[in-house]
Amino acid sequence: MTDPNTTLSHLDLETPEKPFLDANELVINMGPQHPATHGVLRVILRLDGEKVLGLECVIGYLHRGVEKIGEHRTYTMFNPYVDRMDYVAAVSNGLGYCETIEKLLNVEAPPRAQHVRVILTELNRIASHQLWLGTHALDIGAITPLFYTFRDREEILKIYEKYCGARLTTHAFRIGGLQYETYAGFEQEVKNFLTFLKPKIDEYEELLTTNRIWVERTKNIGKISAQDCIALGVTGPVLRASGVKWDLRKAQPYANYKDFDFEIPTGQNGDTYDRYLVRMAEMRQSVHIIEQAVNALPEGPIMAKVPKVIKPAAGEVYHSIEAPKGELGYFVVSDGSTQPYRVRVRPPSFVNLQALDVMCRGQLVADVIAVIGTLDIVLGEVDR
Amino acid sequence: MGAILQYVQSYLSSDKTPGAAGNMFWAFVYIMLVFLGLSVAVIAMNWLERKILAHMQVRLGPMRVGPHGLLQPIADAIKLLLKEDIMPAEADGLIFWVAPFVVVLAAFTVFVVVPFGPTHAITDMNIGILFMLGVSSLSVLGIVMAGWASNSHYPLIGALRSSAQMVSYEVAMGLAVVSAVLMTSLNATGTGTLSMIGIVQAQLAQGEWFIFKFFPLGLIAFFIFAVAMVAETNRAPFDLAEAESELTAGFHTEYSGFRWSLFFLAEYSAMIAVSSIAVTLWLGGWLRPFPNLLSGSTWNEVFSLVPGATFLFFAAICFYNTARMPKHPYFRVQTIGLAGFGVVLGLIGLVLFVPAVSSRVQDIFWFSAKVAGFMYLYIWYRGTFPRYRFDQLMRMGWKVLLPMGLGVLVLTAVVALLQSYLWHP
Amino acid sequence: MIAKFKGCYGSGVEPLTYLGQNYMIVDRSLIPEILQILRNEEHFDYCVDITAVHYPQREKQFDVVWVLYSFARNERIRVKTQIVDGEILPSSVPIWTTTNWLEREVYDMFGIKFDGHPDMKRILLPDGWKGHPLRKDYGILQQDNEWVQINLGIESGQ
Amino acid sequence: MAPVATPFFFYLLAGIMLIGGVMVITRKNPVHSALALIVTLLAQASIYLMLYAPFVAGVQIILYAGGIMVLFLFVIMLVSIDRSIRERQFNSQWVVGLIAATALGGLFIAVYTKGTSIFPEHALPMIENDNTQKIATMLYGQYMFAFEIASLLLLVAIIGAVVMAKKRI
Repeated sequence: MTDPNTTLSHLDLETPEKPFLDANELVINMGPQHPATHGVLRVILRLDGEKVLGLECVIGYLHRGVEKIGEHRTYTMFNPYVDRMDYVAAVSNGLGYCETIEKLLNVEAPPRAQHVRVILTELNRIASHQLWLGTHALDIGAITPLFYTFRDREEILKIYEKYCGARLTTHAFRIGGLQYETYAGFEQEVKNFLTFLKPKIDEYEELLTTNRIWVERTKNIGKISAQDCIALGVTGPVLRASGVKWDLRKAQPYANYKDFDFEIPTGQNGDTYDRYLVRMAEMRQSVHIIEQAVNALPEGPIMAKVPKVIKPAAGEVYHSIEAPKGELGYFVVSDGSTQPYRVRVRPPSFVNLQALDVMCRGQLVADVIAVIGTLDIVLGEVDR
Repeated sequence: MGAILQYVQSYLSSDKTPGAAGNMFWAFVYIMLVFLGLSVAVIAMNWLERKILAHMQVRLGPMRVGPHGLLQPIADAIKLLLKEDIMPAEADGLIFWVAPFVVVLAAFTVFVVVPFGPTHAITDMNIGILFMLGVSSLSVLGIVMAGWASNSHYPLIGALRSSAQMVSYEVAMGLAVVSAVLMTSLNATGTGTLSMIGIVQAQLAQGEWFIFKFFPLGLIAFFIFAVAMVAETNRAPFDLAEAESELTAGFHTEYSGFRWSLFFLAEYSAMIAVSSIAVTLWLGGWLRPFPNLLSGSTWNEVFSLVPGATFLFFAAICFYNTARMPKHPYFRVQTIGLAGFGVVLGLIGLVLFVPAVSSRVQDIFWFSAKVAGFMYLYIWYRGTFPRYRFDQLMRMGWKVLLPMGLGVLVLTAVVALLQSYLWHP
Repeated sequence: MIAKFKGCYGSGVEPLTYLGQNYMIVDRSLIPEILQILRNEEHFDYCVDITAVHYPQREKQFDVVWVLYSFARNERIRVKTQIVDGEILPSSVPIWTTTNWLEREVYDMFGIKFDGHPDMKRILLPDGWKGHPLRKDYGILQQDNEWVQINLGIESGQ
Repeated sequence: MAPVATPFFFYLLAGIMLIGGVMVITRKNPVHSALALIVTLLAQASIYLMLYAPFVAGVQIILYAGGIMVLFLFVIMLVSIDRSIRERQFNSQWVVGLIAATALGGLFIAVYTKGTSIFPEHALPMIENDNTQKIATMLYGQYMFAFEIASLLLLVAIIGAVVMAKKRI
């Protein structure tokens, strides 16, 4: 894929280009309280006029020590905590954690549970992308899409609420399968939602895709090449928009994604506009996946045979899933007791955020906002 | 006593503006009327913007204060006046204090020459349009002062952006204006005018709004002005100076309470001011639609009914919504309030049907209606467009609008010359 | 690949598999070389994660783990090494740029320093913080009370 | 149109101009100086209005107060203010300044005492209404050549500025 002998010297992160006049260099502190940093991200910008010479992210304002908490809770007790990391894609976090522990226990969830998991996770991907779209457009100055996407996201949250009683931090899955059987009319409601959503996605695209200002604001902004993406460990839609056709759902299928037919949308330029298009296409693909899953929802048990007290054998496992933001990995070390010896979360937002500096060099201040938006970071996950 | 009464009455039958007639009393009355009308318009704009924007964005907007949030602007005003007035410790006190007043002064002074009707202007200046452009450009000073005096990065960048933007778009705007002014010289004497009233009268005399003149030249000039005026007032999609997601609030980040509300007031009255320029120059000012196509006393009668009918229509909307109000004791006050508002609107409408009133208010109505159309456009832009980036904005101003303006100006001059030589030798 | 490593380095590299996941335990002294080879010759061009595990009872207290992925082979591998407390590892920023923040996080949480890292400082915790919270001897309620008192002006963060 | 309280407004505006002018040279903060200059220019524009020269007044406001001064402020604001405050504002050229000021004052007094006979007793009656048109006829008729020369000069200046700025980029 990449030439292994290429050194990445052009990604020299520490020496910014020399400013035109030293006296003109302006240091601006953006955040942690700023309307466009999506939470408590603090960015220190070094500017020459409005041109960005370099920037440094200061993170950790939302650090809660999730990994430390994990070491002091049992496997089951830690499950709700992972929802609090990427709180806009809580279901994906839960899926990743449950699958990792299942792997450690060497069990597999029954097919019906897998299907429901896929449905809920893909719904969550749509919800996450909708939230991203609304806030990203808001950052670029289009205030209306925000309300459209929130209106439609509400329907997803309603399905969650009916299924498990919670809307945001759902704790929808259990280690070994599901706790709850789907409610009566679940399938019909999901189908109704899909027919409701399809024209809505067209509506978002109508608002933005060919809007001249939108195109001018996003085309060739925050460009990043596939090579840089890989060197920086950037995953998810950002990587795909740079032209790398890589999605863990296809590359290393988990749950039962291999049963479904879907495409991996990719871009070519790796700019903000391509990332927008990729995410829009991903929403359509998710709709497609859910359609297949809900039409082929098998009957059967929803819970695998998992002991009441979970005590995996000593050993360690790394498992990752394709969260809406990129590769979400869990590295769990067991010492044979009821509590994990070490839980490591590999957060996609944290690693993707590292690319901000590369993507913003030489752009204008307004583009920094656009790029922060297009990276789709959630500070709860960056800081954990 | 009698002399004073005569002084007051002497103006009533005059066909001049109070300024031109040199009548201090009526000039003062007009100033008060314009000031009050403008304040009411800004308050109404506040409510309308929130409601219209809300409905564009599938939400309801203010609903709690008064029926359908009708009293929301008043609640806002009270809130702003009662808010603590904060001045940053490191700010430059005097300039920080003066800046909002400069902006408001510039925005309001402009209305001295706005012609709401052939006699309904405070005064008619020989250089009316020049005066408007000049004074409205002074508000840049206030913005720059506010940004600098706050002694903070975001306001400074916001101020630099907005002043650069206003200075550059003024050029394109000026060219568009000049091409409209050129059209006023197409008469027997060959002399044009810069007077606002004169420009509208020229359109009346030529029997054509300047937007349709030398089609499509007038239209292009109007388009240039329409774009430049949005940029000039720092509104979406050119609202970089107060780009919320980038610069928190731009030049007025550090302002609060009353001073902040002055900026707000100035922004909206500047919007109304530039819209009035556009209406005056291209859309026939106070002239009713189709004055020469649908002429004759019958049509005059029909059009004189429109102001009253409009208000009755609004009253009908109010009554319809009163009927739709939930029948619950909790909503009783709101229902009564809405009905009362409808009654007030209806009464205004009925008063406007009185011929003596309607003949005097006609001009003002048509002028305001046209300006209101522009106000709606402003809200519509805000609801649909993302924000331009600064360099793109500048590129558009200098590389698109300026050459276009120059071209239109030259072409207008050429066509006008040809016309006067070929068809009227 | 495994055979090749075994042939080159003998007992320094111990390839293992657990639950179908490959990993290898590499001697500390071979780490820079092995990582370089994995990147350049074996096409593991994507460093997924770096983390550490603390075993206070052992003499070599820390396991440091590199999770690597190869796009070309669609394969994941973990490289593991054991180091004693205070030992400095070579930074892999020249190999994978992404490890910049990951190594900073390992330093922040465990106090393991990386030599040659361009900006070795804390990332999630404040710069002046004392202690490394993911070590086993750091209590879950423990805080740098001094830092809290000085910087936040409150007695305790609890 | 009958002028109202003309002497009062004249002295008011003249006073503002003088105070503004003094502030321009005495303020240590360059931004304050620039703002004082703007006040002076605006008062000057008002005096033009009183002289029935509305066009000149309008142009004064648009060009000087609006355009040039904003650019001026721009430059000043980007300069570090602290440094310029610390610098001594009245440098050692006061001797030259004094001589120039004395000479200029002498000239004014000489003109005022000897030249009163040249000026008319009262301001010439002018009609306000066609002032702008008159300026246009003058500029494009009698002084066409001078006007065109001036505009050509400005064009040269603009191109020169662009070329010089372009080199640095």
